[in-house]
Amino acid sequence: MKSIFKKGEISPKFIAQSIENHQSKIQIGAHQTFMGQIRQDISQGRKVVGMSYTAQEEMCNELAEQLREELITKYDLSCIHIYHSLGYIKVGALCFFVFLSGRHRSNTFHALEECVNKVKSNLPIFGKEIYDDESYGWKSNT
Amino acid sequence: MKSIFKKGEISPKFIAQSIENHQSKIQIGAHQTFMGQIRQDISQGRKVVGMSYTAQEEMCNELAEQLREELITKYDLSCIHIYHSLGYIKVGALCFFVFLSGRHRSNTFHALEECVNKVKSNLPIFGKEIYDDESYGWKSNT
Amino acid sequence: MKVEIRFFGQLIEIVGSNTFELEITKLEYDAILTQLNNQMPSIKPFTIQLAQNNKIIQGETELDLSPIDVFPPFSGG
Amino acid sequence: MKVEIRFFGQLIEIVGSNTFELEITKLEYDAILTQLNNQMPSIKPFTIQLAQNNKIIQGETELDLSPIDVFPPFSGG
Repeated sequence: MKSIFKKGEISPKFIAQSIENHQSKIQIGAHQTFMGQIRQDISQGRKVVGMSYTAQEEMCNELAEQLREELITKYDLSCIHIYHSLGYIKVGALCFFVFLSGRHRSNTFHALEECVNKVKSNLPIFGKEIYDDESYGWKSNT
Repeated sequence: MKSIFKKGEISPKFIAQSIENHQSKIQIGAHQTFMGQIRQDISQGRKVVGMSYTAQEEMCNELAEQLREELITKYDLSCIHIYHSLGYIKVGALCFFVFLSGRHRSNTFHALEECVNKVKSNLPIFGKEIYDDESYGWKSNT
Repeated sequence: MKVEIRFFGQLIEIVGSNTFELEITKLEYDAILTQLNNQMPSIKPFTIQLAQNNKIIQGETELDLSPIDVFPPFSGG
Repeated sequence: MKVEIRFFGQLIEIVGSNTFELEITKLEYDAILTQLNNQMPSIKPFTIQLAQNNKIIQGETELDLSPIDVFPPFSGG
């Protein structure tokens, strides 16, 4: 099974490579991406300097596989790729990357929103905010 | 005024550079992109091998500037970038790139759809399909 | 008076030229459109839009003597 | 019988361990949840979800003796 996880940040170079890999797929007319970037939030006077992610990886990979299949059928897409970081990711770096492609653009907008939201709500991934005073706090999507 | 036009295809490298330029903007939490790729359609038995674009460039740049301002305010975004190719673009290459960023993801989905649709319907850009027998045909978004 | 007409996209091929000097009697959208169709019957089959000073013009738009752009349907993106 | 419990995210810190052997009398979701809360009162404040064999389990799910995962709220993305 394909793993959605990458150790550390997702680089712009990796994203460029993903796009390039699809340029031989001549039936594709529209790509969309979502990228999550670590934001410098302020929590009780402390600045976020990074996030640290852990996950139940096997379960995430199974759920991501099901989600890809479900959305490709529902929205008549060519393909969907999902990537998420594990470990420490500093502010400004990318931790989440969804890339989907189809013949036409019309279906891809709703597909992207549904995919991003379902990854966030259904996959057992756990993010810890690291602050500038070396303390930390746990995040929750709910 | 900023020009949205690029001579020839929009390379994955250019897209990576655009993403990288936003990694110092620490208030951003979500990016989205739309990329239009030249599809190998079949028209009356002829294969599309590429597209050739022309435009009323000055008017497009003014309209794109207005659209950016309108959507940044409406959807509370950090920034929007719009790029479109001019000249010949071969099948599989990218001709259209919209890149928008905001603090949170929720607003970015509708903003992306609205931006892509308005560029297609409101900007005087003209695409000619080039076929494998060297003939060509004009496209229409309506 | 004369106004410069600029063609775009497929219209350049249909008309065989990028620009054209149109003789008009009134500086009004409807008058220009009618005169254009009369002098360039080959563009009649097209759903065209006109623009002046980088803005789409319609029946009520106040015009000046700047060039008029004639657009076939858009097909960017 | 005994079932292996695996903690994730913040729960590892709260409990002070990744795993734990839970003694249960019935192989049922409700029984496991009750027993877990009794033996690990520190996790009570959390809205937890349980999973087995990579699937979220609920009241009706049929269980086996594979490890049970205990998740705090998710925060990926």
